[in-house]
Amino acid sequence: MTVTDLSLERNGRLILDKARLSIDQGQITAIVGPSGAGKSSLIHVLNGSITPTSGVIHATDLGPLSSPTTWERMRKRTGTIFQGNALIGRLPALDNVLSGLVDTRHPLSLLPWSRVARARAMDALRQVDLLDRAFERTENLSGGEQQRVGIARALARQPRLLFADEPFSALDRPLAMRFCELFAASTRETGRTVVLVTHQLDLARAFADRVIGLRSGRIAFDGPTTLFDKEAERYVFSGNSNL
Amino acid sequence: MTVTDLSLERNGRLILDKARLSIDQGQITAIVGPSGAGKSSLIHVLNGSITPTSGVIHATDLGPLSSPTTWERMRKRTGTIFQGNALIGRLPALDNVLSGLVDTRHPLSLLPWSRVARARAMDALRQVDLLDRAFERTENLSGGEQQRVGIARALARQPRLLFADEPFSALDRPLAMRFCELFAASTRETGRTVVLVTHQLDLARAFADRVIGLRSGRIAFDGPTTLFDKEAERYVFSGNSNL
Amino acid sequence: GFAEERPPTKLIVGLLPGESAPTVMRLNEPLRAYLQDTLHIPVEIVVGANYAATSEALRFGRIDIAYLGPVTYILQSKRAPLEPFARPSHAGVGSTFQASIIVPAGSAATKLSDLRGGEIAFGDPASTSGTWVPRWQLLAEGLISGRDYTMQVLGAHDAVALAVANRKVAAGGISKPILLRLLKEGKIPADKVRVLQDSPPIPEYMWTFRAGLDPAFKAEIRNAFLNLKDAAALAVFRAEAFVPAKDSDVDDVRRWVADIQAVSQKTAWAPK
Amino acid sequence: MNDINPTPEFDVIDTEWRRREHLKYAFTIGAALCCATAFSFAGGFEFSRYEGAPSTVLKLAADSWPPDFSRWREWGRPLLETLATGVTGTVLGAALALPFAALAAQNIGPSPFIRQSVRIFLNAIRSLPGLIWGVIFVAAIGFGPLPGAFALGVHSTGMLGKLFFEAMEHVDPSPGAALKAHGASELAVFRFAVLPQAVPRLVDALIYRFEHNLRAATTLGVIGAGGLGLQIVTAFHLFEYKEASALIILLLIVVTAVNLLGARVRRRLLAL
Amino acid sequence: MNDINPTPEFDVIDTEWRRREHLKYAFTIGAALCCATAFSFAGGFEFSRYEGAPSTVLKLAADSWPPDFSRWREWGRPLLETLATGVTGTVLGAALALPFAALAAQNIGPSPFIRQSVRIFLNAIRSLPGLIWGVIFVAAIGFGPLPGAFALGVHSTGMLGKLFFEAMEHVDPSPGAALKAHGASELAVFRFAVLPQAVPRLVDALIYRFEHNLRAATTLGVIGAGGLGLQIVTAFHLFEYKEASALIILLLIVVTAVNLLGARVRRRLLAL
Ligand SMILES: Nc1ncnc2c1ncn2[C@@H]1O[C@H](COP(=O)(O)OP(=O)(O)OP(=O)(O)O)[C@@H](O)[C@H]1O
Ligand SMILES: Nc1ncnc2c1ncn2[C@@H]1O[C@H](COP(=O)(O)OP(=O)(O)OP(=O)(O)O)[C@@H](O)[C@H]1O
Ligand SMILES: [Mg+2]
Ligand SMILES: [Mg+2]
Repeated sequence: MTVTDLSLERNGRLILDKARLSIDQGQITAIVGPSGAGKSSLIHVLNGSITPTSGVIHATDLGPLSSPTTWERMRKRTGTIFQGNALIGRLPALDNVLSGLVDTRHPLSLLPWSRVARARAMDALRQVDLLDRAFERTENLSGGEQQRVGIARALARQPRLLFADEPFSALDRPLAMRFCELFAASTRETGRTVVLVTHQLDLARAFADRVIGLRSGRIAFDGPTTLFDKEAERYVFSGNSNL
Repeated sequence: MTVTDLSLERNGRLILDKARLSIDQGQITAIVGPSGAGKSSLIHVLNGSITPTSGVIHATDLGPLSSPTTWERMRKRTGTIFQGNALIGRLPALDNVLSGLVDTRHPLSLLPWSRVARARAMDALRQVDLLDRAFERTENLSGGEQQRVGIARALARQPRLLFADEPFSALDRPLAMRFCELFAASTRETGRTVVLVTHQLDLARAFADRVIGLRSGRIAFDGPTTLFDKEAERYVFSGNSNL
Repeated sequence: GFAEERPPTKLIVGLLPGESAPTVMRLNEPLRAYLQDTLHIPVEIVVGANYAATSEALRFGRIDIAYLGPVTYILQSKRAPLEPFARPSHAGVGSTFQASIIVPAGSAATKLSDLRGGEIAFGDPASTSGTWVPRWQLLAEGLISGRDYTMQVLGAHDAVALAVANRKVAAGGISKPILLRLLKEGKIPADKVRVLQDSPPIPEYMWTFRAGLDPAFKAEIRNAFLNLKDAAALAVFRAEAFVPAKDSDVDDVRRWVADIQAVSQKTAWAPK
Repeated sequence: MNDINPTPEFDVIDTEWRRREHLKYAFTIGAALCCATAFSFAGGFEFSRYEGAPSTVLKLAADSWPPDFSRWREWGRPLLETLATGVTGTVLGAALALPFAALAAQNIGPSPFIRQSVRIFLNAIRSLPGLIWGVIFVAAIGFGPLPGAFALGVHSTGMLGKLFFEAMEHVDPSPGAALKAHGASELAVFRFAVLPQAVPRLVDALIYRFEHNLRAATTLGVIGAGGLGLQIVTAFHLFEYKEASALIILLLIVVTAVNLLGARVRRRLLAL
Repeated sequence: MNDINPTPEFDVIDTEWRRREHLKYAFTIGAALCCATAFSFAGGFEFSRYEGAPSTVLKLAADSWPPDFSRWREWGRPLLETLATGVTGTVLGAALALPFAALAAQNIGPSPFIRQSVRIFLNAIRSLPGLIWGVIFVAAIGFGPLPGAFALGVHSTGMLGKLFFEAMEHVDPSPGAALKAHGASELAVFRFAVLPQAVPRLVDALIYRFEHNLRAATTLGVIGAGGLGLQIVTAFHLFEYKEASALIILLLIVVTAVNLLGARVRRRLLAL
């Protein structure tokens, strides 16, 4: 996946400024940067939630993502963990996870979810240790538990490309480690591509193959993790983007 | 502030189980524990948002918080940073910060916010680097920016007792450090008491005077930070509380 | 307690519309101008399409005089000391009008008793010619609502005419002047409905004082109406003149209402 | 507070803050003036009109007391008719309103053109008063609860359509965006993200409208749709206030029961 | 999927899942049966009734075409009256509804007893049909737009009270909890957390009700409250369908304008 000259403006603010980056298949790419740098916006552009003001996104085997059909094929294979979770609070956790599989059924079908979908959703909930809370209203779960429901929704899709926007921000360290290892295993075993936005630089250093540093909407660093040293870090995080 | 035999049940789940702890004035107390352990619930009980099923909360100079009047006096001096922010998305950031000062004005007054309140709110926004976004709709801000608005709302109160529930989960490391230092300075200079819930154990170790470890609603560790070693950490986080 | 005895500074006249309200006001402009000239005080006409509103406004003194149908007057005069003082008199028939029971043109009915077992449509439940008189006509032939026919209350004369013309009911009760107007204006095709039976003459609507008006002022108003010669003002009421009216003028109607009530305690509306 | 060091930036923000505050006050005052103008045009400031108003209301209330339940046996069927009319009308309305609302909501509708057309269409069917829908359906399919149900159904489509699309527009967009990013079609976003979030409000609107329709039978009863409404209007037109108040209490009980039942259904079934 | 190893726990959850699914289906079927019963009781399955219905509707539509705007000069004042009545009624209703709603909402009201009492009170004033409120106010303060405005105001209080408290109950509780933890009183939570969140929906309800009130003048026109409503109903009763359709188009334009204006006010001023 390569992106050229991506710019994004929202409400008159320039949020991404001619970003140019590429994401390697079967690898973990970490996106880091100060708060408000535009990381979430970049993820939203990459997964097709927001149309950029300018710039082209090129998928390795689909070519430029310009038409609705190429986007549709792209979306089929991606899963996203959203910052802020984007869950429906009044629905049970299981239903929120199932909703990640919505592209597998006809939107008007009155049949219940298929066995396969149910099994996948339950398996995803099991992976995030929440199988016993499957029928709890999502809004009754703790912050970290809700985040894990969001993770489960993306995992249930068994995506070839996984976008994860601060997926561990509300999780304790052992859990975060476990998920990082899970991601790493899936890249190794199934060739999954993972794009991980995180403020936990040690995790990024430990698990990512490549680091992209964003600063005020511009790419401030792009290279293999080994090159992302203290100095690069200081450069990316120097000065708050808002000031 | 001391708490004895605090139990909390919600929707038939036992969430806090006879917790007994004390919080020292003028110190930073870190509360740590696995996701779903009951940390946020504890904060909600301590700041009076939830009435516990049983147990007594005792404030150092107010005595047992049993009557509405003692609670009211207690609340006057506390500020809370909520996990999940609890902001009103459609209001400007500044209004959300001002709402932290709502106990300083009559609820039916048609007058605008006082100069003092405005100055305090702006100062708080400045402290979180968001003064230039004062009139942005809060829902248009990035995850970390929203979290900082939540921090500013609590800071604007200049509270003697500050509850902070994962206040840095969406912030980058330098910002988190800055806030930790800010908290530490305020405890030193104004004798502020800080109760910090966090998953970032290194921050807890670096800044907290005391660590309380929660595990499945029970106190699994309570002692000075120096005693919270790797083994204590392993004990608190051993096994997910849900399984 | 309307013991107010001083002459009012303004006369408010209440009317029910046979046309749209501004039309009623425009048509009655000659009457209003005449009253204003004669009484030397401002006169205002208000139009309410609802019997209850107009007569309650009269009862509580929000209007000074109103043009009330016999049944409305009978019901309201039980609760407030109203005083009728004038009613229109028509060429040939005097101070009366008629109701009709109409059937669809193709109906096999030739007399009222043929309507037994059918659905019959009526107008407003408080209407003299749209409900009470036709019901009495049927009663006179031994037909009792709820037992011998089903009452359909449609709320307005035009709805009754339309329902009959469209064969939605076996028959309908309607004010004869309104039926004639609808036919004349082609609103209801003349070949769609047939009059089965006209009612006996019904005492005309009455101009009625509210309670508590100053007697001298009442006399002035009464005289103004009785001396009205203005053709344009009278034409609206299809009248030659206004003649004096008194409470006993509607005794016939009182008897009819009582007859209906006597048999209909169980089977239909029975005012107490 | 002496502990705050104002920076020059503070002044800029404070000025902007005051500008916004002034704008709000100006808007409030402007709106208040509009309202006062309307009120004065309606004659609300002619205080002499209020003289005697409280005593009139008290008198009318006294006339309605105690409620007269003596004819309760005859209310069973009208009550059932009202319920049947209300349920049918509401269900028809809701069933039609749901797809229209989906087309009209900003966050799901397929195109601005379709959205605006559907909104105007909904406005148009709302603009025809329920009474006129009633007359149309009576003309088309005859009397009884059915035309009433259809009239309510059509009118409810317009109303519920609006309430529904507003409820849909107010949902949190992020779960829908998440589904979309996962390849869900517009329709799937509607069904699996918008609808589940909107459902509590849709049920609120539905119960609200059901209640409204039960009471709307009051208006429709008059045009031949029957039900409790006809009873109330008839009692009222014949000045049988004691009986009217009894009927209204019955209606109140039904409405309250519907609300309680609705609240229970919401709690029980939607919590699943 | 062959990549999933079911654990015994899966079966437990799957069973529970199926139980819940069955419950939903059962509820849906039960509700559908209820509706079908009501529909059949209303006579909706007597298909013979629909014969000729389309042609009747078409005939009526044809009769209403083209709309006849020839009397537009006379509509200026009724239109103004309608607007004045609608604005006044809505504002009165909203001003009264707001405090009642605050008392009735589950998440702010002071006590369950007060909450339930206020709800029953709101139900009660809704249960009196608008028409009857109209008659009461005509009796109390005479004819004209003012009684109409008051009747709408009282009725709107009941309606808006319900819509308002529902909107208030649906807000996100967390900002309110935050204020409360910071020592805010119930009242302050209401003003600074509930109200700001509910405002877009309150405005929706207000516009909805304003629109409703503009049209409700149709009903109230009948009791002499004037306005466009009386024009429409009388035109309709006089079979002047072409004029009625012109008036309805006028009303549609006004209603659409109100909605557009409302949407703009919402976007502009509430975005501040
Ligand atoms: N209203 C509720 N009903 C039922 N269970 C609840 C409710 N609120 C919280 N819980 C449960 O109580 C437990 C503790 O929740 P709490 O939010 O205190 O956890 P936490 O320690 O803050 O976790 P995290 O680190 O994930 O935020 C969780 O398992 C949660 O699911
Ligand atoms: N709809 C919007 N209108 C205006 N500004 C926006 C909007 N959405 C985002 N922004 C701004 O764009 C910038 C980047 O936002 P984004 O959410 O991408 O940041 P981020 O890097 O994810 O930050 P964080 O680490 O805090 O989540 C922020 O300054 C934010 O305020
Ligand atoms: Mg972000
Ligand atoms: Mg928590």
